[in-house]
Amino acid sequence: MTATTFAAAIRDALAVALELDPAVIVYGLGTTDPKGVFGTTLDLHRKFGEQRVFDMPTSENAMTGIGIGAALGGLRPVLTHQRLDFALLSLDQIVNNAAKWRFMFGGKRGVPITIRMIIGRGWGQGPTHSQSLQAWFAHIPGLKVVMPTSAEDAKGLLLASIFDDDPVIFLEHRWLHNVTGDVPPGDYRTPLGKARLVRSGADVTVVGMSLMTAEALHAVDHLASQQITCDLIDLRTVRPIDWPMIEASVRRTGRLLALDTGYETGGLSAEVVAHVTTACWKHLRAPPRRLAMPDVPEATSPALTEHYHVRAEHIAQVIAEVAGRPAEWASLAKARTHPHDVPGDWFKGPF
Amino acid sequence: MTATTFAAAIRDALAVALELDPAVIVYGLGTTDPKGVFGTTLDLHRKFGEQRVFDMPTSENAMTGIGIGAALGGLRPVLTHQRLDFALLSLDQIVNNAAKWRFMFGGKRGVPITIRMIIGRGWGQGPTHSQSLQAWFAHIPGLKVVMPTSAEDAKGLLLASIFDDDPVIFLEHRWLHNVTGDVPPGDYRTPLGKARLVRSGADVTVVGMSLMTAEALHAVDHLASQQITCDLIDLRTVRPIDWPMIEASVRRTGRLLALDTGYETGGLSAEVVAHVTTACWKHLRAPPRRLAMPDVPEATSPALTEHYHVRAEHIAQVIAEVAGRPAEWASLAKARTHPHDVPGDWFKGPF
Amino acid sequence: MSPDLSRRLLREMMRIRIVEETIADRYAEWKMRCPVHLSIGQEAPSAAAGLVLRHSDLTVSGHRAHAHYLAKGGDLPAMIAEIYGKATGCSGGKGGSMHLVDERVGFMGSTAIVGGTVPVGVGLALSLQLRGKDDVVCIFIGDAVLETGVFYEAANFAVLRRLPVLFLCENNLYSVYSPLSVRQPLDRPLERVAKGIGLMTVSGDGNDVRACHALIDGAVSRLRGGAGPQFVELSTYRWREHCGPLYDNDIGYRTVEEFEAWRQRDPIDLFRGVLRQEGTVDDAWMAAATTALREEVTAAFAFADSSPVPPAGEAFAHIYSVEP
Amino acid sequence: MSPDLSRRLLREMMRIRIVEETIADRYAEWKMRCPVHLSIGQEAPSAAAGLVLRHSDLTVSGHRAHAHYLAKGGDLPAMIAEIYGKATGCSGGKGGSMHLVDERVGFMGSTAIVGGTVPVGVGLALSLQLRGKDDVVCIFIGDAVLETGVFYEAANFAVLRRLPVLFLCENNLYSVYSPLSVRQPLDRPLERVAKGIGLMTVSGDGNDVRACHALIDGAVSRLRGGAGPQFVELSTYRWREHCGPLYDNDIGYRTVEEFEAWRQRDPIDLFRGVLRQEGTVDDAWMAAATTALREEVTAAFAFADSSPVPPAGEAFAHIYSVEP
Ligand SMILES: Cc1ncc(C[n+]2csc(CCOP(=O)(O)OP(=O)(O)O)c2C)c(N)n1
Ligand SMILES: Cc1ncc(C[n+]2csc(CCOP(=O)(O)OP(=O)(O)O)c2C)c(N)n1
Ligand SMILES: [Mg+2]
Ligand SMILES: [Mg+2]
Repeated sequence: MTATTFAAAIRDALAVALELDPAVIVYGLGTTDPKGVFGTTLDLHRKFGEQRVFDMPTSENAMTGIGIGAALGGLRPVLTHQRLDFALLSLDQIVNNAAKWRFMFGGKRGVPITIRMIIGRGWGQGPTHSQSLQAWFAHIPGLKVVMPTSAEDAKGLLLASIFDDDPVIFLEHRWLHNVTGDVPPGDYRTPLGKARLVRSGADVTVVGMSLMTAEALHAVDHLASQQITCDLIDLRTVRPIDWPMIEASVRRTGRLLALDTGYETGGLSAEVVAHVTTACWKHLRAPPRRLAMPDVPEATSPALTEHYHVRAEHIAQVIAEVAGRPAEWASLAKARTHPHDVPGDWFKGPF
Repeated sequence: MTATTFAAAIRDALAVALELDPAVIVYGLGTTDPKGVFGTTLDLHRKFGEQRVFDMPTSENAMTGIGIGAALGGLRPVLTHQRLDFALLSLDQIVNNAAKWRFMFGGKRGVPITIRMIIGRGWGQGPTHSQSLQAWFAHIPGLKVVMPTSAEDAKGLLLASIFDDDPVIFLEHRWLHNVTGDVPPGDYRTPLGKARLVRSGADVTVVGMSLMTAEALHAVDHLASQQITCDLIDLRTVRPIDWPMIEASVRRTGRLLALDTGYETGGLSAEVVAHVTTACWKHLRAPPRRLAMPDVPEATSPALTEHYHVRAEHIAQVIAEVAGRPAEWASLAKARTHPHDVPGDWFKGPF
Repeated sequence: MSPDLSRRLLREMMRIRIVEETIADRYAEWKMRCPVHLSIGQEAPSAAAGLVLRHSDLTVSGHRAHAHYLAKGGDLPAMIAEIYGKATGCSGGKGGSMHLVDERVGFMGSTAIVGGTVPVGVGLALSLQLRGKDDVVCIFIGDAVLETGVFYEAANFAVLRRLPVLFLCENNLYSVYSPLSVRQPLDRPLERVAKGIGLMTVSGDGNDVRACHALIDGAVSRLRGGAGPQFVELSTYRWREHCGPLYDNDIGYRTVEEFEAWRQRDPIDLFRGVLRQEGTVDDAWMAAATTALREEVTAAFAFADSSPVPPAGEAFAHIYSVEP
Repeated sequence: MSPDLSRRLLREMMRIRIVEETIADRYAEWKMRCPVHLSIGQEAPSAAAGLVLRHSDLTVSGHRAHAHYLAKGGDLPAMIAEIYGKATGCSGGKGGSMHLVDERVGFMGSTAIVGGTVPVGVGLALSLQLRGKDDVVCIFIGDAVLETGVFYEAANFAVLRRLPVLFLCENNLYSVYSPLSVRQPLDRPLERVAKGIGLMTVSGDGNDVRACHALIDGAVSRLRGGAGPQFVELSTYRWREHCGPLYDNDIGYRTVEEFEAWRQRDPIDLFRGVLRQEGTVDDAWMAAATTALREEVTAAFAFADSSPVPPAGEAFAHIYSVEP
């Protein structure tokens, strides 16, 4: 075990995969450049060669199809987009080819491609560099969608994704790249489809993913000291969703808060609320709630993002409402020392 | 009033718009060809000229951006895709430009484009010609999403969409093109965002759109004769959704069934259930249910679509379950005379 | 060209023609309940490509793929069964006419989104290159594919990496009912655009199967020699409607004269004439070949017709590698 | 070229340089909290285009748009305020450096998805053509845009319809830290690809502002004469890091020698030298111009810095024409 950052854990997973299996290739804009996609691919081409680790033209659509073709040819491609937003150009290939190939050819062959997409936020990322559209991918049969929160999961889930025989959309939140954790060395895999119980408690089931789990953790721990205790479930994969864990929790707590880093309307939190309502009707003791991004794009000006994102204090407030108990949450906001538009003091722009 | 088909009503709306406003242009693959997009654009170029009504290259992405630019230049473009599936190539333009332009430039100018997409089904349309991805569009701030059911609404909503100052995704179900109804002549508009109460009843609120409303109507009428009565709400626009009408209905009935022509997981029916659960908690007397496409693509073989789609009999069955009352529904299936993979005897392939 | 190769070319075209005409004839039985895009009239490029390519070479295609599939060695009964939506279909009934596959002969898949398999083919070529194989990938495209952005993106990458890809373009002048004139500037030949993006290009008469063979053979030889991606444009013509079994010269998007001019240049008639004159085939050979092919096709349809439909549960299978 | 035009070209380049350098200098105050892509070193194409185009001509651009915006006549204080995220910004603080707009001078918008405004510009040209105007659209693109499919799709349509579009390509050899060699075949000049798709093309030295002006002026004249869409490729070089205020020649994606060679060919120095020699400008003119520009820029920053931030509610406004 070594304490590493989330970004280093990603790089570690890629290196392990490249080492383990000559079929693995890693590519995407900037993969071999001196920044190495926020450090996540840094210098991998030096070790594994420019044939297997390479940069690409700004051709997101074709390069996705090329990855699909390479996968059909026996490779295990890992494609990275520095922002999810750029991948909108490649949805035809993702949905009409990668997701459906196995089905439409009667199970003859699947497409074991992993597509990393980084979700931006803050520091003026603005409307075209900050979208969190996991709901889109999670709506598509044939895709798996992964959203790790911890450095450990970043590695374990990425290795599981790469060696999974289905196409996986792997969403990394830029604000998590610098979180640290103990990450097991070597070929460490975390199964897809299993959520993680981050905290256990009695009053409310809180379901989150990615950065929302990280924010929720502050809220849940803060409320625990006020005798409101929660099950905090980190989804890890948003397709498939680990319903058994969520249902078991709600059957105990009778209360649900579903979080999402994406837009509220038609988002994943709607799926969680809808599923749980139908499946756990008898056990619900209060209306389930969701807390997600407002239904507007992220603006660029820091003045306009200050009251835009969901943070620990908002989560604490809604948990208390769901629990039907008074609580203090304002101090959570005050405890933050760095400006609201950066993930921490380590971040100094420009992107 | 004249009894016309849905397809003719669309053509009528386009002709009225072209007549009313020289800024309107109508284009898309096949717009000027002898089939005229299932008759919906037939011969419009002869009357309004090939400058305003035109065919295009197979360049869905650019042609969407070109429509956006034309809209910024003062035109009101109507772009048609013969299948929604082809529009997946243009999502970058739809989401990153059309939907966000007004927001990201501080309200300076919106993009009054209307994008018609036809949803295919049956007769071996198969996995790449049958997708019903309204949930994707409805998830995006800045877009409006329209799904008419009747010929009258097809005209009224299309005219409202064309003259709306925001980008509108207008989804036509291929199986509705031949339904007929009385359609008012001239400049007839139906406001966006207002649902339609198709039937009123006491036991269950049934929310549908497009072909699902048409199927539900059979189910609702069938059950009415068995003393189970429903509010049947036709959403008409799935973004924005007419929550006041739905909430008022559920407050009366206490029971909800949300239908969807799209995949269940992460679909619109999840949004309807989630919203209603939170908003009408006190009034709900039974767990809300959804009935949507299964989470798999549509296969090509008719043998594989026979038990795939949601039809009147399935809806009737679930309504009865939600109402907690016994009912007969099997006769609904038996009453159908044409094969399951065509909308009616008028349809003989090939597409 | 050897007599043997000549006869195989003719036979392959005849085979495609008979298969497609049988589909057309029997479509009105309404047992083939899916869109079909026939290649009648434009059999030469497929036949030629099929005889140039090896089984270990890979191929992808689009909506109009029957001829490509057959020429590459695809399983005829499995294709007909697929169009019939049967369990014995090459895609298990899931894909239909527009989604064919036969990996055993390198036919890696055809799909229905125009341009959609172009990058897939390039990716297959990347996998061949990385694995050090000297096989090539043939990507069948129509004239409309040169309007899709993905073609340029994929071709650029193929050129950049000198991938073993042949873009084989059947220019039949139409996309559905849209003539080239509403889609591409008429004074800009397709070949010139392909050359612009950096492909080595040739073009020729797509109804002259020997010319097709020579052009494709040259391109594939250059590919195996490492010359980088190739583009071959072959001019040809679809006889029937874009989608479906009928003729549609009456509806007005093209003239009867144009159609008749092309039908005069039937690739099969033309080549049969040449081979007769050369003495490579005679009436007896023709009769025997026709009979054998008809028998094969009849058997394939009988197989398809009598095959079982897939069990209903198959509709929900094959979404993931491990069903949840 | 008239002395007046020469001086205006020089002045426009100096103005862009001073604005961009001031942004760079003041970025470390952390008040401009958004990505910025500076055009220092590549001012000539913008300055030239700005003086060829009329206010009623339309322009769109991408992520590196400050110079385009300024040259087209965009409002300097509003641009700086936008980068500061202020209510007085040209996009009300919503867009930041990557999303600029000033419709009064025909700057219709710049956005941050590479290639994203290319079809938008073509669509604007379609609207001009349909309305019978003789204005033109200038679409600023970088070298990477020739890798995007949407460029080819949009250019094909522009050629098909003979739309009044100028594709103005600043080839600065890099996309972020990626040299052309990993993105495009080096033996295939950008201009050749553009010609392949059917554009009329010229190319030249993007650090020689007079050459830029002549090439752009020629292309725009041809456009107004109805010759159909034009492509102008200008070779130039970005001095600072791809995104942000610093130099980054130390990190290894390009050599210091390459950078120095280009800096020797500073477009402003070069042209100032020429004009001095011609006697078109002298020290006094230079000093006066520099002072005036610095004052203008200082005022713009003061305006931006002292402007109010947008009210919090603005974050949720402008989604629809009528707020729900
Ligand atoms: C992206 C996309 N747009 C539109 C269509 C509808 N469509 C089906 S076949 C076809 C014609 C393609 O023409 P071409 O490539 O020349 O092939 P041909 O049919 O002539 O063989 C079109 C436009 C589609 N399948 N995919
Ligand atoms: C579709 C898309 N892919 C990737 C990016 C990331 N990106 C931002 S700027 C840029 C470089 C573009 O290079 P070029 O067009 O040459 O312009 P330059 O930065 O050199 O001015 C890239 C790849 C993006 N913004 N959009
Ligand atoms: Mg064609
Ligand atoms: Mg560049």
